[in-house]
Amino acid sequence: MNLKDILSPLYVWKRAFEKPYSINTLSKERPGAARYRGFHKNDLDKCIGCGTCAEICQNQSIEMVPVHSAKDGDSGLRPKIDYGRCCWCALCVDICPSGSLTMSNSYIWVEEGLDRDVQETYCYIPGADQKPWDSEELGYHRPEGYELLRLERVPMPHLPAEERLESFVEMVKGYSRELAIKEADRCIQCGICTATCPAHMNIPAYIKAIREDRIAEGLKILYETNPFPGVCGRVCTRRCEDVCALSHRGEAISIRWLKRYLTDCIESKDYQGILNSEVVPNGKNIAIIGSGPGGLSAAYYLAKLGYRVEIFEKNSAAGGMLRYGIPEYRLPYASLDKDIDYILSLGVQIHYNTAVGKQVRFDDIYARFDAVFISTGLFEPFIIGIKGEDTPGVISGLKLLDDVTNGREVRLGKHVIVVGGGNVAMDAARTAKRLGSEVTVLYRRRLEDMPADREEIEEAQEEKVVFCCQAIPLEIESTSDGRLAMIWGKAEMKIVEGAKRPSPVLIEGSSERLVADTIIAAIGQGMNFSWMDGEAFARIKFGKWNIEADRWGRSSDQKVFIGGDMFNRTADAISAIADGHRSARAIDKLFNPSNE
Amino acid sequence: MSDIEIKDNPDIKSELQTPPEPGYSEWRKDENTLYNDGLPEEEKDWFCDARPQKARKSVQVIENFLNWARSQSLWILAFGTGCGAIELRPLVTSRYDISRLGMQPRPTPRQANLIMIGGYVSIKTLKRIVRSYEQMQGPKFVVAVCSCAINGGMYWDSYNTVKRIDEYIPVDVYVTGCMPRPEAVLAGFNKLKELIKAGKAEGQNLYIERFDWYKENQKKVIKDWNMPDYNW
Amino acid sequence: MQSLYPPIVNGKAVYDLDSQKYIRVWQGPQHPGVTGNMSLELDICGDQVIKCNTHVGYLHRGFEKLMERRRYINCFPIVCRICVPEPDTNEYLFAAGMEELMGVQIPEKAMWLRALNLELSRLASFLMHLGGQSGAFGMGTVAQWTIAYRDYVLDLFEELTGARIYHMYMTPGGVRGDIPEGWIAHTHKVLDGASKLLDEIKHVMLNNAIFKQRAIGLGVITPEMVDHYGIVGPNARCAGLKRDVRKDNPYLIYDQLDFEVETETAGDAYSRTCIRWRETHQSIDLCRQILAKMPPSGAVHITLPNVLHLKIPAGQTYVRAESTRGEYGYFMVSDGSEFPRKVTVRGPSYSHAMALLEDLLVGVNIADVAGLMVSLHTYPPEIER
Amino acid sequence: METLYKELKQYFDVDEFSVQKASLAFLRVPKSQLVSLLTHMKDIRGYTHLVMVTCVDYLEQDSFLLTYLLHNYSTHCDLGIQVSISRQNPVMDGIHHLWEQGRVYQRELFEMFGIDFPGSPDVHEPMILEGWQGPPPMRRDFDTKAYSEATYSHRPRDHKEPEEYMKQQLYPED
Amino acid sequence: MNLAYKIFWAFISLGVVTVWGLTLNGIVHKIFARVQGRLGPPVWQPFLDIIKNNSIRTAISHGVMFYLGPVFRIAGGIGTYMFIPVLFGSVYFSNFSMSGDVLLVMYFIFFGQLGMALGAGEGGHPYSAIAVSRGLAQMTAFEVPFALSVISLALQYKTLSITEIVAAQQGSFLNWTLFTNPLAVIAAMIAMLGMNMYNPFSLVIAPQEIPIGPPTEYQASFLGLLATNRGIFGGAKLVLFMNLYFGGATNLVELIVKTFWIYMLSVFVGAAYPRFRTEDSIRFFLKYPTALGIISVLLFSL
Repeated sequence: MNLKDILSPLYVWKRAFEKPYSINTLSKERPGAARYRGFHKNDLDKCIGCGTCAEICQNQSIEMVPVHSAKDGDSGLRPKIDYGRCCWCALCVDICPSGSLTMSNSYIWVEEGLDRDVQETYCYIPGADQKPWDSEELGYHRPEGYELLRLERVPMPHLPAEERLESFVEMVKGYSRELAIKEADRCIQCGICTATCPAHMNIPAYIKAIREDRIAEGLKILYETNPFPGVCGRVCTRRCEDVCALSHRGEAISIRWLKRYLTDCIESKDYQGILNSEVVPNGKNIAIIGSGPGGLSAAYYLAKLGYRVEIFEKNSAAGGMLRYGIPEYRLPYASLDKDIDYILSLGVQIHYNTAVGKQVRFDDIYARFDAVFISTGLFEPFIIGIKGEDTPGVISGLKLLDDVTNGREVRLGKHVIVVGGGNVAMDAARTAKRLGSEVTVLYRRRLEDMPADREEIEEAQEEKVVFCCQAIPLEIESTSDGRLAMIWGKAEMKIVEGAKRPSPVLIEGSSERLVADTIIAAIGQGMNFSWMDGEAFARIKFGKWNIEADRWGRSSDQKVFIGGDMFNRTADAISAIADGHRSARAIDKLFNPSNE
Repeated sequence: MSDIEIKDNPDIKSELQTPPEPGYSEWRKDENTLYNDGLPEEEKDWFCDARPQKARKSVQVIENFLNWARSQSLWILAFGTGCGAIELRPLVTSRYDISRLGMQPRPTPRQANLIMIGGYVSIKTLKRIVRSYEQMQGPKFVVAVCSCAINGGMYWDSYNTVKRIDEYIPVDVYVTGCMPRPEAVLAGFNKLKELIKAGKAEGQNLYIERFDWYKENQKKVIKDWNMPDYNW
Repeated sequence: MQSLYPPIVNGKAVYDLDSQKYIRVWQGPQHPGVTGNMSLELDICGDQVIKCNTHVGYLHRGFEKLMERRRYINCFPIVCRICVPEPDTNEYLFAAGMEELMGVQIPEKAMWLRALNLELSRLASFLMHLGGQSGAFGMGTVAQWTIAYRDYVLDLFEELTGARIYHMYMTPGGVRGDIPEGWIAHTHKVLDGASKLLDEIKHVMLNNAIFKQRAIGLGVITPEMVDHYGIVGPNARCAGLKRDVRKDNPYLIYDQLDFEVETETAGDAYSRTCIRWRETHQSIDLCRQILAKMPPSGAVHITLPNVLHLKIPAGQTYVRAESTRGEYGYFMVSDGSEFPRKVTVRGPSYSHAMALLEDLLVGVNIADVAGLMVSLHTYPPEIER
Repeated sequence: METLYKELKQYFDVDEFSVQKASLAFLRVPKSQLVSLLTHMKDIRGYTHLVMVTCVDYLEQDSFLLTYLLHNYSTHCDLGIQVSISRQNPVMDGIHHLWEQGRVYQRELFEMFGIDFPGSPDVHEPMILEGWQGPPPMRRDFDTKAYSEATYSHRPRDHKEPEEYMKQQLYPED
Repeated sequence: MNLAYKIFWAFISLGVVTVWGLTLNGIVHKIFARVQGRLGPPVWQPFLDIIKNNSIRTAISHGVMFYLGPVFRIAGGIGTYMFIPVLFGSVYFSNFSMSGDVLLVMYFIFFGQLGMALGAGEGGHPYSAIAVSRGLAQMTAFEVPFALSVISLALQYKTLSITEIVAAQQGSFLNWTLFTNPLAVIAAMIAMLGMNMYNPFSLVIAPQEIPIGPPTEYQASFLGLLATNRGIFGGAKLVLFMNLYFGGATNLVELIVKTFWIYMLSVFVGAAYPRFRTEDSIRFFLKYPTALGIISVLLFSL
């Protein structure tokens, strides 16, 4: 104990004359730091209710509760946060696929506990329940670039544009096992896509199967709702990918390619073993008119239920639009046949070259079978409705595709004009391109309004198809050298009251001229009612443009069901498949009302 | 935080106002005697077996004054029951300095009025909390901070922590957060002061009113009940 | 003093505890003299402790069990709760173990930021300890200063990570975000202030006659005891052993930093305080070095495969880091599934507060129990987890 | 580390040697040789620091895998010595005479896994749990979530899976 | 002045000193807080604490002695005070001072502590028992230099009456005992550090070692009594020291100023040091201050 040690501690008194550490928090609290992880905020409009936040929360502090009614791409659920569980780790903010969930820097929430049960205390739905921190700007947001999810798609190997123009070889190569697993790994299993898919395929389940490398199980899941997985894996309009939770901030999961990967992994001879479809005949006969995706899908499910199915097909091969409307470079016939063959292997009988109304009367069918499923599709091309459309050299897109499929020789000439902006127009344009022509696409609206798949438009651009938008065809005339001249006018986009999208209006006096060898009209297709006559049809009620039917495809005659493009308005393969499946169940319900 | 509104739940209120029916469990002899079941026979004489009685209030005017005094001089039991205790240290030291509010930590439960439940409560700690709480002299107050005390927090699936502390002792004020910042705890204390001044913080009497219910809950989770039923 | 020398049976002193010569007192769990929520069962004779049993488990939450049923990403928020006053070591080690088993490398800047975070948390923890040490001997003044000052370090954390106590900053794959604007200047200010505070502490605590009188010779750890009891960190260094994980098994970027392992020879509570005081200075210095040497820009994290179903290849590993109390380790076993098979946390307090404290306390005046216990720098939550 | 393994191989039945990184290796030893190997490592090989003792429950193989991690302060290397014991009769020799903190580890292992260490001081005293009546909680067949739900009350939870909810809302019949 | 009148004024002055003692406590807390870098509780906090403690609804008693402990304590405090003349020359603030009252006062200082010890022992808490033994040991130790210092004063002023001691110091501040008998003052002031139970002699009530010490079991109005006594006894002690060593006071302002600075000595030391262990503090008291006391006694007896 020396004197220095005794005196030195008195140094503490220095502090008495300095500024105290104390802060004045008693009257006003100090705001949290700019990054402070305080109470949650949720942008209800951005949120899609995918439930990923609830999935990653290790405390089960987030529950998804209904706030809106569900719609496509939005489950209508919103996270409700229980601050009796939350640990403010902000993993939910980090992972939020839509980026709607953030945190404020507010941190004070005090409740009295005696005279109320805390059952509901500290639970609230951010965004829906008003809280003082809703307008708080600061607080934790996911740092730029910090992702718990992979937002970039695993790129799909493609044939380069030059190479694919040379033949009709399938341009998409398909995922390898590693790539598929990597892509499947991106999925967050929210299941938003399932609702959007017309067939309600259990997409998360089969993606999970891919991820865990359980291929056979994946195939089983596919066939539960879709007997055309190989086809859909290639040409599906994949509305599921439009609503994919990941698409909000990044690229959607390649659901279509993953489906394709599953079917490509398994050879057709193994299908029987994996799917193990034992059929117990129940003695009922069903007729199906048209062997498109709708008809065959109905046939598959009916056959699985034990019905004896007969299909009447006017062409010489099954597949309908899949075969005759989609060019081979997108959907190789081998893949189509793989799916169709499996369906037919279940004992489905098919009458080729048998057009109802010509080779066989509908009334006979109606009498012979216990139920009839009509899915003839739309195969009457719309006409443009301008002068000179009947000039030789003006053909429809469908005819071109049909001819190419049937191997008929097609002469298009050096320059081709395609009118239209849908998928058929793209198919026609790209087919023409492969046949060696220079192609110009004329479309009434803007490029971004085109109903064709974005991907198809991009690929067409890669293949050097020229797009000429806001062009309204006015007239077709023959030129002196035997070619065709398309007169068209420039359009401007005007927003019309009540319309969903702006409509093109011709700019008066504008007139351009484009010379081509062939003009392909691909502006849509309609139904052909010409074969629908006879007693049976007299009993069926027709609507404005179609046979009237409920959402199960049941017409006013309880024996007659319809489906496919002629029934739904989306006119794509997956809807037709869904119709087939749905009607198959409706038919089954007709005979086994208890089977629910 | 008066701007946060919580819907009143009439069912719960009525349930709280009517004390639960005294369903005499096997550990109680009669209405006024505690059985002290957990104790060995020879120790039973050492502990009081009288049921705790509801404390009487004085005349309202005096009571208001006393409540004001109580709210101005809250002594916290220095019992760090969980994570939350780590924020008690900044609070009682220079930065936040709750001595300005007349609060100070007190090392013995006898002299403390306020016990702060700092988050999760393991079974072993719950036993000590019950003992400490019962040793405190009324009116006594409980502030539960952290989400774990409200609904189990991140230990919702742990085998060793209770999930809702209000089933074991009456809680006057909750503060959520994990960890709540000291300011949030401070806000909780201020809220408690308001409640005390308004005469609403009667957790002591609530505990006695619902004594059987609390004991039942406590004994359900404290498997080795080797203490008297009421720790005077 | 006959009673102090009881008969010895099987190498252990046997006290007749019913002989009315002894009192059994409990310190804790509700007691300001114990470090956190644990308790000491002391048998005392007069003022002297003759037997001590430490009781832990008041904070047991079963982390190792909970982690078995949580996905890897979901373990990350709970590991920091294992040690409340210094959570970052847990975060780092869990992330490091995961990264090692997965075989991924994190970006360089992330390593620097992690090291910075670890050093800052060491600084905060040391400040709290120094205050606790003086408080345990009854000098509340220093405790008030350091804990208030620790709050400034926590402010830094809040600005950097978004939380005061549980930062959850070192995610598997890197760190969550880069340094915000103005943070470095703020940090330098706080570090300067901390140096100044440490100098004041030296005047009033380390040079304090009564502090010295009580701490010198209290709870001596000899070099022989170190391995026998599994003593690590400053407690081992105070016995003269140069053991520091940051030097011995350098992790992150510690091999690029310039520092010396602090040692003392006396092994008593005073030398432990001195060592910690010097290591606090060292932490401040290391923080400054890191801020100076850190690459100004660069990626701070990598994107892992989808964390919702992240699987880690089967394997086992042990990773360690130097916390304020010494070697902190994580033993991780993965069986290739989405959930860890087993994560064992080796907290340095485990051996310090249990085996060592029980033996060191024998013969100590009851008034010094708190001081001795604090000088071992134990944090109960990492004992029972 | 390989040389060390080769040398140890001459005296002990060690196998399943695996190197995790330059400073860390694991090896397996039969139950009977564990204590002598640990003594050997401690006294002769300089592995003086017992880092930790832990147990992994391999329910599928009906065994406990005990890991004794030793550290050598001169080479800064770790060696994990692992021993597999039967789950049915989990008894193990204690190491409390080698390292003082061994008894604490053994108490914990007894409490959390039910592994007995005859002769270890206070090994049967409850250490962490108090009044615990269930099975040793760290065993894999003990389900903590189920226990927690049965023992404690939770707020009721009304969580809806988006997929299910959308199905109910949008296409309930399908 | 008749006795009734005297009693009346004694209680008036008791009230004044209690209020002053408690206010001084509040001020000291404030000063401590400033040293610790904070703002500290309000000055009136001790009053609030007393009101709060007395408004506690339940009070656990551990028997008659337990109950009597605080009563003895406050009786000791009042007793101490009653025999100290507060203001020199004042008719009203002179209490019951008489010849030889120094001895009476010293007896009362002891009395309260002993009563407290008995009561606290009855509490049954081991901490109380341990703290009581420590407290009594330490008290005995600091009473030695204090007694020696008082003896030295008695020798110096040849009287045992406080009033006379004060009277002897009037005139100039150089007449204060502080300057006439510095050794005794130093010894007594060190003893006062122990008496006030501030660091480094606060082990008896140290929360870190033994929570709160003897009053571990005391709560509610018992604690209120003890806290009130802190005001009375603290005030009485300061007045006594002022009278004995610093020339007393002739008016209230002087009293307030002097007692404040006397108290500040404890604060000045208390903020800077940790606590002594009991045996260390006993050793300390029996070493330096006792030596000083003996020397001063010897100086004046020779």
